[in-house]
Amino acid sequence: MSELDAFRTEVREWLEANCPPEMREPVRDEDDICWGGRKWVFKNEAQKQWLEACVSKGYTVPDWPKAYGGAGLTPEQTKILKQEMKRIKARSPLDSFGIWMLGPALLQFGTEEQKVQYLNPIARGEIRWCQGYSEPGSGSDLVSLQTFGEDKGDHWVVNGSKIWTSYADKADWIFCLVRTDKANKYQGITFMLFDMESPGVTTKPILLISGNSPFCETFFDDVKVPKTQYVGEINRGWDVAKYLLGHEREMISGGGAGGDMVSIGGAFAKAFGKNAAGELDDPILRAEMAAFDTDVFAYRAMGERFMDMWKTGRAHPASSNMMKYVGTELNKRRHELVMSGGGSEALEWDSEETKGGARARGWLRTKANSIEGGTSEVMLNVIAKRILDLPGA
Amino acid sequence: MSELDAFRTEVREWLEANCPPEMREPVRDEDDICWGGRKWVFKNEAQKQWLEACVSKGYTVPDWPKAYGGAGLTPEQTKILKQEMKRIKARSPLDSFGIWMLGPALLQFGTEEQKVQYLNPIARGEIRWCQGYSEPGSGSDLVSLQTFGEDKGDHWVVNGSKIWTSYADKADWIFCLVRTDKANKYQGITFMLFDMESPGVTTKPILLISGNSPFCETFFDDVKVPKTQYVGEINRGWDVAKYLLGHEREMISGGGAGGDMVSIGGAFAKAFGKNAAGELDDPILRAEMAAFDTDVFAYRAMGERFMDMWKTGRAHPASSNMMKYVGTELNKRRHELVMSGGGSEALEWDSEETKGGARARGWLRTKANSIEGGTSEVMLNVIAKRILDLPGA
Amino acid sequence: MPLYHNDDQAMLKDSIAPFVAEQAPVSHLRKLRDTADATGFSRDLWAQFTEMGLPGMLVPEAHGGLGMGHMEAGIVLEEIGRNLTPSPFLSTSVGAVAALAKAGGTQAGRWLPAIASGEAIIALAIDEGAKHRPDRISTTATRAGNGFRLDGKKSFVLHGHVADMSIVAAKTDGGITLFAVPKDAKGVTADPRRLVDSSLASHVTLDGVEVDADAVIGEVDAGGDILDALLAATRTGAAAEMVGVGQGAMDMTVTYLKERKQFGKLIGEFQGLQHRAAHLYGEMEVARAAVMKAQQLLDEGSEGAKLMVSVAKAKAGRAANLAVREGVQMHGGIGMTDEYDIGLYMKRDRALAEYMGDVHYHIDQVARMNGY
Amino acid sequence: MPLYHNDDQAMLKDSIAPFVAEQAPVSHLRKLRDTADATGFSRDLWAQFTEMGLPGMLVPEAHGGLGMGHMEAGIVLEEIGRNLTPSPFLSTSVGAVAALAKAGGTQAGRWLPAIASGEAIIALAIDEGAKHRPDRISTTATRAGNGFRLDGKKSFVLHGHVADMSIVAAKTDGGITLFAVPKDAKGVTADPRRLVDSSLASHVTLDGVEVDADAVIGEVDAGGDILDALLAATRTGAAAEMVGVGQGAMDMTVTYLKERKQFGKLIGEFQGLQHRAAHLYGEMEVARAAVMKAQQLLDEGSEGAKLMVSVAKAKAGRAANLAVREGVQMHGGIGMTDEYDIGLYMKRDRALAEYMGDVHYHIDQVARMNGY
Repeated sequence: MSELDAFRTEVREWLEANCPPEMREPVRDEDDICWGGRKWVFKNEAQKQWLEACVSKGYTVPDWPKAYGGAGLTPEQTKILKQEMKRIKARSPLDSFGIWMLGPALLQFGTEEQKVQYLNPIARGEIRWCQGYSEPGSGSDLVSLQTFGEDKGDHWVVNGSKIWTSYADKADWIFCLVRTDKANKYQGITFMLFDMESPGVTTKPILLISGNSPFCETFFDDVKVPKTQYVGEINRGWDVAKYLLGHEREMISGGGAGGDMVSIGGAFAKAFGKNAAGELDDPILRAEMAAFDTDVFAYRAMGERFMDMWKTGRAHPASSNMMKYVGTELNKRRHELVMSGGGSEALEWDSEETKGGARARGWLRTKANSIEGGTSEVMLNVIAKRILDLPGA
Repeated sequence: MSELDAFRTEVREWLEANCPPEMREPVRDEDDICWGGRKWVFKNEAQKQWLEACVSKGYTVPDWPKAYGGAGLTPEQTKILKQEMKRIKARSPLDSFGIWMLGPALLQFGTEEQKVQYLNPIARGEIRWCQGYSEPGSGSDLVSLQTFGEDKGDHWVVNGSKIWTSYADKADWIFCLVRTDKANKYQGITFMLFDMESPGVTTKPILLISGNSPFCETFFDDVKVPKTQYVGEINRGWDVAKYLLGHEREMISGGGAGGDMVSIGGAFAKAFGKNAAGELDDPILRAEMAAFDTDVFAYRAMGERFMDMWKTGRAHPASSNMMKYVGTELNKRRHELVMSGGGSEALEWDSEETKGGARARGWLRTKANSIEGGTSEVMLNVIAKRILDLPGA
Repeated sequence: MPLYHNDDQAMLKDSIAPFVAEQAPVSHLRKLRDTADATGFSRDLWAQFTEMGLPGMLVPEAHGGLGMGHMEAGIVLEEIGRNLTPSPFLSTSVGAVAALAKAGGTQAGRWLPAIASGEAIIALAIDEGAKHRPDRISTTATRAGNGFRLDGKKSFVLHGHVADMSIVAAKTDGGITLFAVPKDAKGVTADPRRLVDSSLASHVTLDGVEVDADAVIGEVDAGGDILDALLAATRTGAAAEMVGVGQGAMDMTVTYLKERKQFGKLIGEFQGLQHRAAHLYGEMEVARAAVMKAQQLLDEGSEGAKLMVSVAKAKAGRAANLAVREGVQMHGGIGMTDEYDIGLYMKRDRALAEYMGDVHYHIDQVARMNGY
Repeated sequence: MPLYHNDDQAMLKDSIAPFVAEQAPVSHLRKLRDTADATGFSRDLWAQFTEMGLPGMLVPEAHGGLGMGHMEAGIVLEEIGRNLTPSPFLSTSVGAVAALAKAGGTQAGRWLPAIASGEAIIALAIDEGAKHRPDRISTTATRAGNGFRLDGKKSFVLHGHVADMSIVAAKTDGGITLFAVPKDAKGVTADPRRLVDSSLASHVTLDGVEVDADAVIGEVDAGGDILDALLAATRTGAAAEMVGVGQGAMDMTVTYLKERKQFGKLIGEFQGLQHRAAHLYGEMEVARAAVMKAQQLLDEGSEGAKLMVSVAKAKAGRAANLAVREGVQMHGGIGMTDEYDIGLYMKRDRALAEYMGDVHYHIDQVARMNGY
């Protein structure tokens, strides 16, 4: 254990020296997140410094090999780094679909050449990626996708459209599922990579009920993609996609696992005041908040258990679906309670006091949790089939 | 209105004169219910007096025609009679599957001869009926029943078995669904009537988790049934059964409609004591009881609305399924709360103080509510198909 | 009275439903929203309401209204809910009318005819904090000169910035007193906020507002009963509107289930969704019955009305919340887009659920009224 | 420590699971029940437990036990739950051991070895009314002669009528004190009641019971912490047992879904049931993780254990309740018969849910521990 202790000390000192104080403030909104990319404009000097410091140590992707821009840390070391960052409330130096999604896919399915070529710019925050999976007609039935790449010898010509491409209007490259064999539903899809500045690519933001537009519709009109730019095998992109969907779920659901045990009732107790018995002074809401806290604290334990088991190969492959289902349903419930706790003030949509309706917009945003990355209904189908082995599921 | 007012006065006076004081006490348990029948032994003189008084006025079945043993009351008059009985907390003079189920079927499908022959003894509590629908292999899929009546010219010879026949061991006659055409699933069932003392009929009580045995398995071994003893048409018994299922649901669900607005929280407040704010001193249980009371009071309103609409032909024919679903699920929830309210005392199974575990047994009994008379799942299927018109439902 | 619409009420519904659907469908709300309308509703539409006599539905005939009941007002409110129509109907024609009619006297004589003729918009200044706590009013009315001086802050005052008069609940020496505070009263500032459902509700500040003695609605210190009447009417009305919102969301969703295909099937064929839709149908029916019962008891002046009003507001809140949540979820991704209407139902539902006491408040009231 | 069973724990599970399933399956409970067994468990089975060292799992090695932790005890309890095995393991080997080990001293020296050797059955006399309210103990212990005189009534005392010693919580001048009251103490009457799950729990009356000064477990007036240790251990153990009950019910039900046909299909093919089964699976997994976390924190002696224990008891209560309710419903009519085991799971679950604080109690504790 003393080696790990030494590592902890080293990390702690490094963080102390390199994490600017501004980067230890809680993230207030979307603007405080560093996404990187060719078009990135740092919000302030501290954000830049913090990213550069982490890049230099490989700490944007600490468990990736050094050759790909990581720090080559063991799982134990990675955990320590995360604990220490959490301890000083350090912000994430870099958020990125490249790190969360494409990276793991390349590490699993990529050639050595691809890993070197694509992973390093991801680790350095130089290239920002977006994901092209869903299509207007597909939805939960992802594999019914129609975007087609016509084989032209050394390249494909891609036509079609994608929907729910997160930040496609801000991304540099896209990883994208494209049908390359119309005769074969599952084994007729290729996992392609291409530059969003390729001729024929256009994007159109989608206005959401929250008033924000983090997603786009993305259109491909005769987009030329060299036949070197794919992951895995041609026509076997579905394998990569499935792997990544599991990863995405792990991410979405695991998100809560390391979080603080913040009590929603505790957070609102001050606003409501307490009665003589020290109880939050809205008895029914208190009961609902307490029931919710109970569920969340239990879920956090499951998050920890899930991560522990996942990392050591003990988890059922489909258990990420269960995590995603339970976690997203809980998060929706949380925000219903936050709105109730906030009362009429939380209804305000653009007032200064409410930071432009932050609570209302956040509440509406959570409604997508149980839709994106596989709907709750699909998660339940998967659990029924793959874990419970129910017939015909 | 004055005619109805006069009727109310008349009823009130009659009840005052004819309903014995013992029959105005709340029903404590099964033993206080009068079921009638050939084997019936009155529990006391008051029970006998009360039944006889009601029979003489036709008040066991007030809305049936006088020729069949009823009082020939209009719906308005029937309502007034019920209100007045409720006012003095009069017990039901006679509970009977003949009144609730066979009667309505005969009124709808029976010949004049059958009505006279069967309804009068029902109204007078002379013949106790049981119902033979479910079979061990059928369950929710009622129409898959296998009990077979072989055509022998002037009679059938019935072989097979029924399950969940309520009080079959105490009943005099059975109304029973029997397959008479194996080639035709829906149009191959006949709604037969026969004496439980017919040779070849045996019954075996089913011990339930509540420790009680209100149901039996009933076996038919070459039972001879004259070809006059059926309702509706031969091979068209399914029409009668469907009609009756609707009626049964109406009964099961409508049961709560006329009940008092008894608050579960109010009933337990004394046992728990109250805090300084006057709240039942178990805050989370209080919240659940209050949420339940809210749902129940709302449901009672629906019960009233449903009955008002049903009687005037305004209700959707499938709305009794919805009433049954909501009502039985609520009743199960109520008994979960009753058990929580009763704490460890309510767990006692045979102690004197708990009247032989009345609460625990009652709680377990309610679990059948959402199974008998059509499961909750079947109810939801029917609502989806017949009310919401969803495809393939 | 049977618990369904009688022939007159059914006729009323038959005329109101197409009227609102044609004149003020969801696109009407979108237009007001997208043009950043500063009134909070369309005065043209209100004029049309007036032509039909709607603003004065509950106003006694003696004051120029139609003398109808809450059951009738509920018919209008359900259609307002179903179409998400922005309208001062609930505060002006239901809440304010209930208070003024109960109180009688000068203010009733002055405002009821003006409401009936469509000339007056009335706001209800009851809440003070972010949650509805009408039993804890801290706005004060102190005797000053010939009348009173009002000081305090009010919140969630729908139409407060445009109302011709606001009904203000204030503490007086011996109880609660309601005041009719006219638009131009000195010391009143209304700071309108755009809410999630695009409606406008004001934070109202009363800073030494001087009103005459006859501004009192009813009697001094005896405002409790009048406030109760106002609250019962407004809550029941909000519940009726929520039934409309929930029903609109449910109908839209059931229709979608019959159109959208996934995995080669209409999604309405999946039993998982069928059962949830059927469950929702049951909840909505229960809510509808509870609301009608509350309306009926209010119209009868029954003792039991207060309990049933809380039941109705809570149950309608639960059922409509389920309807909009299931609606968005069953619509999937497109349900999250501003382009589709289902999200607008979710927003309106949230605002109505909070208005005049949320689910938690009213469930708590049910417990209290039952002695626990 | 990772939150899964390590190799030693997995080995323990691999030996315990078949042992309990073979020696004490549900038929074992049925036999005790149908023969109206008056002990409440099988002493033969307890002897077999003893051969495996189970009664002393948590007893420190110095006192002749195995010195294991709550995670290990939980493995045994889960199997006890899955097989509905009647056993004094929870009260004796978990609750009593936790209290005695925490207290140390004379009583620990006397009883811990006896527990480890399988000789002593211990009962926990905490509750007084029908609900668990350990903060409102009214049983009194007053100084008398060399020791104390105990007066009061206790309820829901599992194994109280056969226990060699009962741990009694009583009020003393300066706080709570725990006493070891031996079986034969004068003035103690245990009135055993058959519960819904066929277990026997006593109403215990303490009528001027005189005990020596050394009957005190730990120190006088300082029983609060020891009681807390007892409660934390017993609650966590009951939660682990409920996970077993819920899991057993769920497994049985999922198997049934794959066997029973209706409408020409296996009922497990119906998506309505699939989704509910999958939801139940998630709830059970969450409950399991919460219980393991509570066990881990207790074993670590962590400050956060108390909160997690309440979370675990409440969550296991909710999940197992869902499992048995769905179990009976999905079994349909046969689920209601005594012949099928699923109903027995419902009964055991109810008793465990109530024991040492029900869902409502522990959710309330979660709120209190979080300051609201």
